Amino acid sequence: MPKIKAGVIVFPGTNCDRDTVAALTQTAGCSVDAVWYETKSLRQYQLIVIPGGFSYGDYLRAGALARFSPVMEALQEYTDRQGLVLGICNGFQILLEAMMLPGAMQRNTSLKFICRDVFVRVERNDTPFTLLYKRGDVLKIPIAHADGNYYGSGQTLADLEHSRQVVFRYTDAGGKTTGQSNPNGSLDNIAGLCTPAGNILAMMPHPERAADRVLGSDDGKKIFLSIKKALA
Amino acid sequence: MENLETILKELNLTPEEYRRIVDRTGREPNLTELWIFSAMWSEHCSYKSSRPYLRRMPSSGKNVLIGPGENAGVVSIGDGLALVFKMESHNHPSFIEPYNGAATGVGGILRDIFTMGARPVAILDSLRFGEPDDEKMRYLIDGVVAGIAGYGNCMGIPTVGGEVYFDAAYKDNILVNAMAVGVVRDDRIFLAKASGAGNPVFYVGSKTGRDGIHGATMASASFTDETAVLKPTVQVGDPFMEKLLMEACLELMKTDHIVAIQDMGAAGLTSSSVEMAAKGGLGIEIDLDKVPQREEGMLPYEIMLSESQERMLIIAKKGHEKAVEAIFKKWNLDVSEIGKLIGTREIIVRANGQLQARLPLDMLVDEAPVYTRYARMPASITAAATVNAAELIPEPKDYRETFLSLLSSPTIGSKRWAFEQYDHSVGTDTVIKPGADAALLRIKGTRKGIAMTTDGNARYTELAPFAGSEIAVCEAARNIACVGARPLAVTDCLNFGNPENPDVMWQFIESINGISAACLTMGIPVVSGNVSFYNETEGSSIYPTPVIGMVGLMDTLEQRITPGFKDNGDVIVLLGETLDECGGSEYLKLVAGKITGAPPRVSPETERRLVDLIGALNKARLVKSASDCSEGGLAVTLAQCAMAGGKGAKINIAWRYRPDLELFSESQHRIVLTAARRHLRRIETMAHSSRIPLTIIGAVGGKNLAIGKVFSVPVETMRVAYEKGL
Amino acid sequence: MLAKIFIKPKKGILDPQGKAVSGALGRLGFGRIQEVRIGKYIEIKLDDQDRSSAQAEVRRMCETLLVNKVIEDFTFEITGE
Amino acid sequence: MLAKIFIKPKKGILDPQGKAVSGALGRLGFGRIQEVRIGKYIEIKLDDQDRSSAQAEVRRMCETLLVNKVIEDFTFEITGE
Ligand SMILES: Nc1ncnc2c1ncn2[C@@H]1O[C@H](COP(=O)(O)OP(=O)(O)O)[C@@H](O)[C@H]1O
Ligand SMILES: [Mg+2]
Repeated sequence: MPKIKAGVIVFPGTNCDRDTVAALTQTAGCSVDAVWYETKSLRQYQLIVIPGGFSYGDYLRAGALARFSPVMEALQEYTDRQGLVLGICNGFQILLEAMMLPGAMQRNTSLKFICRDVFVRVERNDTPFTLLYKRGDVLKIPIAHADGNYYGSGQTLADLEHSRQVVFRYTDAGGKTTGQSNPNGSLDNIAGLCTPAGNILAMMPHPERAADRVLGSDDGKKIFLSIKKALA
Repeated sequence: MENLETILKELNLTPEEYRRIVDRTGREPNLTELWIFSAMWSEHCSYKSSRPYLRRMPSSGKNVLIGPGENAGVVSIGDGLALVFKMESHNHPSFIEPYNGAATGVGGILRDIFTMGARPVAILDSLRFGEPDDEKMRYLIDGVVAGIAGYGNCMGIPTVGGEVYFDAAYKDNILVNAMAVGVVRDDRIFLAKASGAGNPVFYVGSKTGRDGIHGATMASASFTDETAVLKPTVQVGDPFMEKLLMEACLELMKTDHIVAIQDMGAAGLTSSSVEMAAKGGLGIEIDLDKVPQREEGMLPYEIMLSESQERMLIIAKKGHEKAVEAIFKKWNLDVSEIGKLIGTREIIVRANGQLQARLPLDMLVDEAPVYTRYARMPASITAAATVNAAELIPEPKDYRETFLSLLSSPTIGSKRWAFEQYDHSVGTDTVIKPGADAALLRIKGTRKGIAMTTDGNARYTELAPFAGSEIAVCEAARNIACVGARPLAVTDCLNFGNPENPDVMWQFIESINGISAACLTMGIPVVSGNVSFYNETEGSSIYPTPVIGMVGLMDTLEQRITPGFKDNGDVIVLLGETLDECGGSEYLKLVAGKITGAPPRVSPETERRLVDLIGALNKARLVKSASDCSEGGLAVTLAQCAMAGGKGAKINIAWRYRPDLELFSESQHRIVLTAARRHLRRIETMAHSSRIPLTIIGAVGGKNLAIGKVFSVPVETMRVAYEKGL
Repeated sequence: MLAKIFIKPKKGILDPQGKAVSGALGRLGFGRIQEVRIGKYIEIKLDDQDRSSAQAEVRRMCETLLVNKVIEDFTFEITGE
Repeated sequence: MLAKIFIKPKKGILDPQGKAVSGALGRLGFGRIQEVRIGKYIEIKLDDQDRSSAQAEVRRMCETLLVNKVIEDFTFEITGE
């Protein structure tokens, strides 16, 4: 099977690019390029990942400044052709600012940066990113963010529900969505969203940090393996 | 010059120092020159009170590639790789503006690491606050922790460890020490030593503003009410800028375009240019008009002394200018050729087409004053040593309550409230996260692990600076050993009061002697460090607070040990001996509100045997969990192991002392380990031949930590107390 | 000229920071507070130009970059100095 | 009554956020920008009271909690509504 050609976008201030490249290479055997934010075409890739970090220092609002980079036009063109995009953490924030997904991120209700393992429940396994999971699987994956408190208007939330766009929800270890298990105040415990067509997945937890047992969990590994299977 | 006296006072130069300048140069210096002297001869840059003593610390060893004197120390870890690490203080700035003071402290220590060509892989923070019970202290605590998080998280470098102590001694002078560790290929290490007269000097990074103009002099002065006047100079950190600067520098250092590089830290452009040229036996000429400036109308001395953050000075090779510029432009950074190296050992500064300063470098560096300060043992030392701590402690009526309050005391309680604000998993290398005895990182591409910790219980150093400092080294080594690594090398940050005070000077010398003695005995070199004097307010000093940062190595990650209890039925063993030692303990403070008595006895030789023993047991795969005893003693360690493993234990101790004194004693050189029962005999034999006392104290199992008939507490109840937060 | 831009959380949206500050003010003994909302204040120094073109320009800045209309509202004014 | 508080970075103090936004606006083609400074905008709804006592109260709030006077300056106004 030929290697998947993946691109990991590097904005000024992105800082999970190397971690993401390593995880893609090691888990799914991808051939990965770090793609500079000034790149104008993404046609050669089967998968684009917008990794975590602090693009442009998170200044003004997380993701707000990255949105206007040249690569974002290329990304639009790439997704118009149904290319696969995975946005992680800052990647999620950028996709929201770029209005490729609805809603916005607010500051965590604790007003603090939070780095810890959380549990998320898989709500859908019919996306290219989750097909190796079972619905209802509970994954232990770390989060690390200050602005992960998802907000969408009542209408937006209803639409998301209607088009089954919620892919991950924060839960407790047993898979129950409780207030306590919601680390940041996200509405409806939303931790990950996809587009109605399912080709873009954005998530706050960091699967690349949960792709190797030695780091405490490899529950995120199947995201990369699912992509591999979907593209096979 | 008018008002010479006032100016000298403002610049923190003594009349004698001024006379020396005039005698040696044969003329009166102008104001710019005087500022340069003030910076270079400040305690912070010249180490004028400490230099002779620092040399006493052992700094060589077979793994040491670069010892003290460079931006950071470097030790080899094999596979063609080396660790670069150092610790530094940012105490005064953090008291004035906690968020930015702490943030720029992290920024500064990270620059020290990547300046040498290493990619930083970890940050640790060692903090001392006053008691967390008033608004002002809360504000400082919140700001400092958020500042460390703000900078490190944005840089994408995990903050994996550290410590936090609370004591009224730091009420008006908090301590913020940050340590950073980087990894570098051992044939790609960059130094701050200039070479090649005629080579161009580049300035890169942020523009220069009037930030922290008094920085180096401020770090060398005590707090008084006048400190308020210095306020407008606070530095604001820009971690985004530093991230770009780091990536650009690391990219540059893969090429062959430069000969030397140095970050602009304390005393900014002055110390970086002077030090680089002096190290190379050359001189330097700079034109301030070419320095990128953020504000208009800056005076030459302001540009020379500015401590704006996120700036580097680079000596490039002649002919490679375009290539250097191209890399920084790619990263959108200011880059400007501001001068060149010259063959004569002097610094020449021009601005507005005019000569502003011309001074011999030897004078600024090698001939900086050195003071042998008067030292005298404070009377309080002997007084405290004669106090019998046990007599101050009534036996608890309710052991369980006493134990739970100890577990929830701010100094012992979980530091989750801090370390969860730090991104400790970025980098995907953090194998043992904050919460264990030491942090452990993997090094991708190898099977190796590197362990790191910071330690320094200053109550002990306050009561007995020599022994207290030995304890700090021993505890650090023990923490490294408890995760399965062997100690490799030390960095330190020596936080003390005013060295012109003989009591403080005595504490300082004793402390250095203690560190030296322990490091010598244990064969652990000190490869970098930092001195922070003048930590006093209105004449009252902090505790003498030497902080030890230690790194360790393990050959394969499979050797890692964690503190949590593993399997029901495993036997719990105490290595080391418990004496009735509650002097300077957390327990004494809790029940009697006093910091007195003699600190626990310490023997680096015993520690060495203990550390070796753990290493040997681990190599023989006999250890299931390990954790050392420190603040709060055996009871607290057992609680931590139980909580970490989610398992209780049944403990039976044949009491030698009153149970509370034995449970909460802070005797040194002790480790609680668990093992499968069938390995007990081998463990006993090995401990015996290492001459380490061993006691079987119980077994893993149940939902409670049950200590004989003394108390029994559910693990979940302990967790609630321990995780209470501030 | 100088543009002063005032951004605040949209009505009806929970403002975690405002809520925290309101609580803190209460604890400090400030008793008469009904609500606190925290947003951004941005000053932009512009080259001098015709006021109505400046106005249009600043509005565009807000709508494209400075404000996230999902959660924020804004107003601005332009002063001579 | 409503207090509107405007907080901005002190003159001479680095404003990394303002700098980054100014760069971004430039890249977006907004050409006439000299400088951007970013601070906070706070609205506080207060119980009705005598204006001068409200004024004193809001100033105290700024000085004790809302403003970090080491690096920030502030102004405020109080309106009826
Ligand atoms: N300021 C801090 N930053 C990060 N981690 C911290 C901090 N303070 C404490 N920790 C972590 O909490 C754990 C317990 O710390 P401490 O009680 O000082 O350990 P020990 O007594 O074993 O030295 C350690 O893993 C330590 O690294
Ligand atoms: Mg320990």
